[in-house]
Amino acid sequence: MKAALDIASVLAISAGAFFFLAGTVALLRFPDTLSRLHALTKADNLGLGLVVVGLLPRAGGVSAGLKLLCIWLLALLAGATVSQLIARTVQTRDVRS
Amino acid sequence: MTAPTIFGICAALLVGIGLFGVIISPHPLRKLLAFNLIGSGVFMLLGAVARRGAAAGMGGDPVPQALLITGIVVAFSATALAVALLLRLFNETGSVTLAADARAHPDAGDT
Amino acid sequence: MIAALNIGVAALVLALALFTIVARESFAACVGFLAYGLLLTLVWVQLQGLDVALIEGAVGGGLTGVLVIGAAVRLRSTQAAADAARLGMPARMLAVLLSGGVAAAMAACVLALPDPAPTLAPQVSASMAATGVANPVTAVLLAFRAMDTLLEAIVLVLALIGVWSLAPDRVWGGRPALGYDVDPDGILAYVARILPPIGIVAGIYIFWAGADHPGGKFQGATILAAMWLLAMRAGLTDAPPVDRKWLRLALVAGPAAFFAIGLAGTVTAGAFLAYPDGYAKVLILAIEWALLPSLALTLFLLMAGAPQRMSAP
Amino acid sequence: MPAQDLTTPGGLLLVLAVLVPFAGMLAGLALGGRNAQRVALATMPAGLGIAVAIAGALSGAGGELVYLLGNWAPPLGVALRADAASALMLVAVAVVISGIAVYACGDFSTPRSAREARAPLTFWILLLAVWGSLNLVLVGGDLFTLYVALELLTFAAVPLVCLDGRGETLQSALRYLLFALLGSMFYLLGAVLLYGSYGTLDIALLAARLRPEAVPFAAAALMTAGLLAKTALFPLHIWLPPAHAGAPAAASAVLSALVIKGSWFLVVRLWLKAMPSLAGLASMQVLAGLGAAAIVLGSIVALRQERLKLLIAFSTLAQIGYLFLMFPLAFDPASAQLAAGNALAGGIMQAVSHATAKAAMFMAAGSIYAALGHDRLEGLTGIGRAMPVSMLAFALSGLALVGLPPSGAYLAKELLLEAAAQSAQWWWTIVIQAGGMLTASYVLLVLAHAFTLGERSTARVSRAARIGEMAALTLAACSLLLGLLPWDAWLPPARPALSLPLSLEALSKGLWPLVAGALLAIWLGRWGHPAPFGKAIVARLGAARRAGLAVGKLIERIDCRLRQWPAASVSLLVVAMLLGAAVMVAR
Repeated sequence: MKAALDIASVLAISAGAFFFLAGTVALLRFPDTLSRLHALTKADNLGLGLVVVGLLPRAGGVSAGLKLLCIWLLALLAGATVSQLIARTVQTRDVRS
Repeated sequence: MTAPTIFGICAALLVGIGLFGVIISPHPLRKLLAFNLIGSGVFMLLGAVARRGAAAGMGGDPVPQALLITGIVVAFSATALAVALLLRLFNETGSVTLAADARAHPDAGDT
Repeated sequence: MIAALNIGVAALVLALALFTIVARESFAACVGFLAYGLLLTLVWVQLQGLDVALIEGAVGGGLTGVLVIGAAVRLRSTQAAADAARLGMPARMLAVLLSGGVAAAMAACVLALPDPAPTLAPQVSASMAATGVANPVTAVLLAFRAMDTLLEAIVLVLALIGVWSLAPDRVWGGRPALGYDVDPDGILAYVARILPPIGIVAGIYIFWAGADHPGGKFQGATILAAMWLLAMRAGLTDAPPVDRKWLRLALVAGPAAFFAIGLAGTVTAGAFLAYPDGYAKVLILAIEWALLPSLALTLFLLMAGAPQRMSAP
Repeated sequence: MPAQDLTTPGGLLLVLAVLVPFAGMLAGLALGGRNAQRVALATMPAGLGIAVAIAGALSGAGGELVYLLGNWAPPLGVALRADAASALMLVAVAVVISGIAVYACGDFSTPRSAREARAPLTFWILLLAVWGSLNLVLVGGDLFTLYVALELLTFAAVPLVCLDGRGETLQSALRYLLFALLGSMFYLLGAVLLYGSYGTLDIALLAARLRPEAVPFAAAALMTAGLLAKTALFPLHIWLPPAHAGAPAAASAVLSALVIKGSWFLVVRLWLKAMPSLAGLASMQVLAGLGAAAIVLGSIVALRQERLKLLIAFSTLAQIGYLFLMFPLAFDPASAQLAAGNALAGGIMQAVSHATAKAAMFMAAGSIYAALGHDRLEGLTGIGRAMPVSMLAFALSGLALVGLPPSGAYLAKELLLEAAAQSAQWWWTIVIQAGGMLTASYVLLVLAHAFTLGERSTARVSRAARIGEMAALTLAACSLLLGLLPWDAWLPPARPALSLPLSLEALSKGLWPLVAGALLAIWLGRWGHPAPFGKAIVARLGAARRAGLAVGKLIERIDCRLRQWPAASVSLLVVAMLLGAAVMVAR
């Protein structure tokens, strides 16, 4: 049981790390702001989610687990807001120029 | 290598990088950033000192950790004051250069 | 393994620091600095300073980062003049040489620090029972070195007076600048409605946990200030005019309570900032509760800046 | 653990000395409007009383007042400590602050039309903050608490520079802030290294634990360099002249007379109390060498100024140099340590007399500026007759700085000369004497302009300004009469009994710098068009005069160069390394 949980943890965290890596590569390689944003938010949200899922079995308590989930939700909220704001800024700048 | 040594040396390099920035950055805002880098280098050294002092079941010496909290808040206050000064200078003169100073015309007025 | 991880973190920190210095644009440098500040919290965790990690993330990275980014945006037009004033190669080499020398001397000092290291941890641990709190850092901040904390509260108020003194005379008694034009139905306004309740709970939790676990009034106050700042930037609330009576009283209430409890100690416990036996924890908590709103308000106003406009009638 | 680690009777006074100004600052902010001024003025007598009480408690005994905050003994807790030197400085600060407060009532009263105005409100609050932080610097016993005190002092001083909100003063304030912050980081870095080595920040404990090793050497060099940047010792004076000359007169007086003394006093504290055993002759010679350079450069550039306030600011630069001459003279070769003796007494005396005299000078200059609408030296003709009180204040404080008996500077000079003779360092004798001459030269330059008879001056003095003029005169008289006070109770007993300062011999000793100074002023000074005394002499000097001007111009150029940011920040690193090398070499 414990071994299975450990393996699940490792798999989830590794998958999360892979999404982060993919997102970062996209950030560096994609040509313009909007597509970078597109790649980054998806990869990061999913990546962080997987890392949190992987960490949950090791959280050592319900309250710690809930805190981890809260962190994920807050990061999601912040990420969504910021990408909205950036996208809107890009849009208005393009309209103006 | 232990963590305090690694981050102690990292702190020394940060101070060096910050000093370099303070000397060469022409823009006062960049000087302010460089000052903050020096500050975080100094704080990191204090953090390494704290970690070295781990004893009595504590992960680090709590006295330097408390000093760090005070130090970081003081550095923030300094930054806030400097930014306010910078923005007022900009609003007043439209530029933020520190170079043109009240130089007393060494060549004028000799008799 | 852990050493390799630490070296990796240190290398990243150094790389970001270097980027902050050499980046061409001030705005990019400020963004780099913000990331640098967040990365530092990892360093503090590795150095077993969770209280410090919290304050670094909140104040050193967060508030400072926001402050400098805001300044960089407004100072964009000064970039060209600064680019023109770059130093020549010989001067740069000299700067590298000298700052490298200082860094090398400092690194040598790090390696020469005595082993075993001197520490006050055993003394803190022995004296902590008298304070009633379980977080050693809080015990240092509010009992053994309470003077520093009192002075720190004064530093913040003084910095705020300094910032206010930079207002143009005609807007004295007015409000700080709003900052941006915001869409009242936009995403920022939306977030500014749903985030503050969560943030206030989180801030007070971190403050409340500080007596026994990592956390404390500065960390909590920073989160509260950030929530207010968010609401203001989203156009939901406004910063108060600086001449309001309640504002002035709220600013000095925390430090004044600290003064009063400290002075009471001269009578009841025989020394300034001493606590009578058995009452230490209660008084420490009283000081923290008194400081929290004042600190949050001061931090918020420091971020908001000098008065820039007269209040709408 | 040293025996003195107990709160001494009267220790609470030290707490009050720090708390009362800060409490006033908070009250002033809370009450707002006109009340800030009222609170500040009400705080003055209280603070003065506390300072006098501390001096009283320390008279004769030669002991120390100690207060353990919260009853926690160092190294865990924080102690406040004061000795006779701190006590004298506390009283001097209280007197000067009170004098400035009286003067500032003219410039910084809230106008009747407004409930609250920015400049008055912030001035009074900042004045109290400067006072509280200076007192903390003077009595702090812990290196980190002192760091916070230094930052408080900086945060209070910087806004004073730009209270008028003009672009150039804002720029000076920004330079001051950035350079001072750099200095505090050096100081803090040194303190961190000391904690890492010895596990304490308490000055007395450090003195007992310090060993001559590499880390404390580096720490000493870094801390000293940082403090020198905050004191604006040559070549780290990038921020001083524009900041001190551009600020409102009352603020200039605070900055020039008091604020720089805070970090200077900390250098003294550091070397004499925390690490006397680290001091070698070499590092002390470096400190005094920078001081000597400051005297020469500051005085000569002062002679070439066209504006009175800039002249006074450069004079401060020179006088800061004078304050550092005490270090090698305090070195006792027998014990290879710094020892408190005549040199320390002379240094403190010089600081006290400069504080009073310089405050008076800036206040007088401020009155003149207010009456004339400018402070160009050329335009001062006849001001001596139009504003006799202010010019008398300027003259008295100038003569006091020159060292005319019975001034404090005279006493200081005698003590330093005595120390130089005892330690057989004849070269400092020359510098000390030359310093007096150079001071005389720029003071006489101003007096010559002011007392030249010419067209009637247009100066108009309001009634409110008369009180300010009297405040300046009082401080100037204080400085001139300092030598008459009974110093034996505080200054170390190693001092030989001073000759009665009013004897004929003493007077003649005081007069010859004036003569030499007059010659220097004629040779190096830049005389404006309504030629004051002796245009004929100036004309006849011919080639020598041209050479003098060339020397002056060269030194002014060097000064301009050094006050550029890159040069100044590089100088800071060089000074730190130089000090570090000098400390190492001595061991």
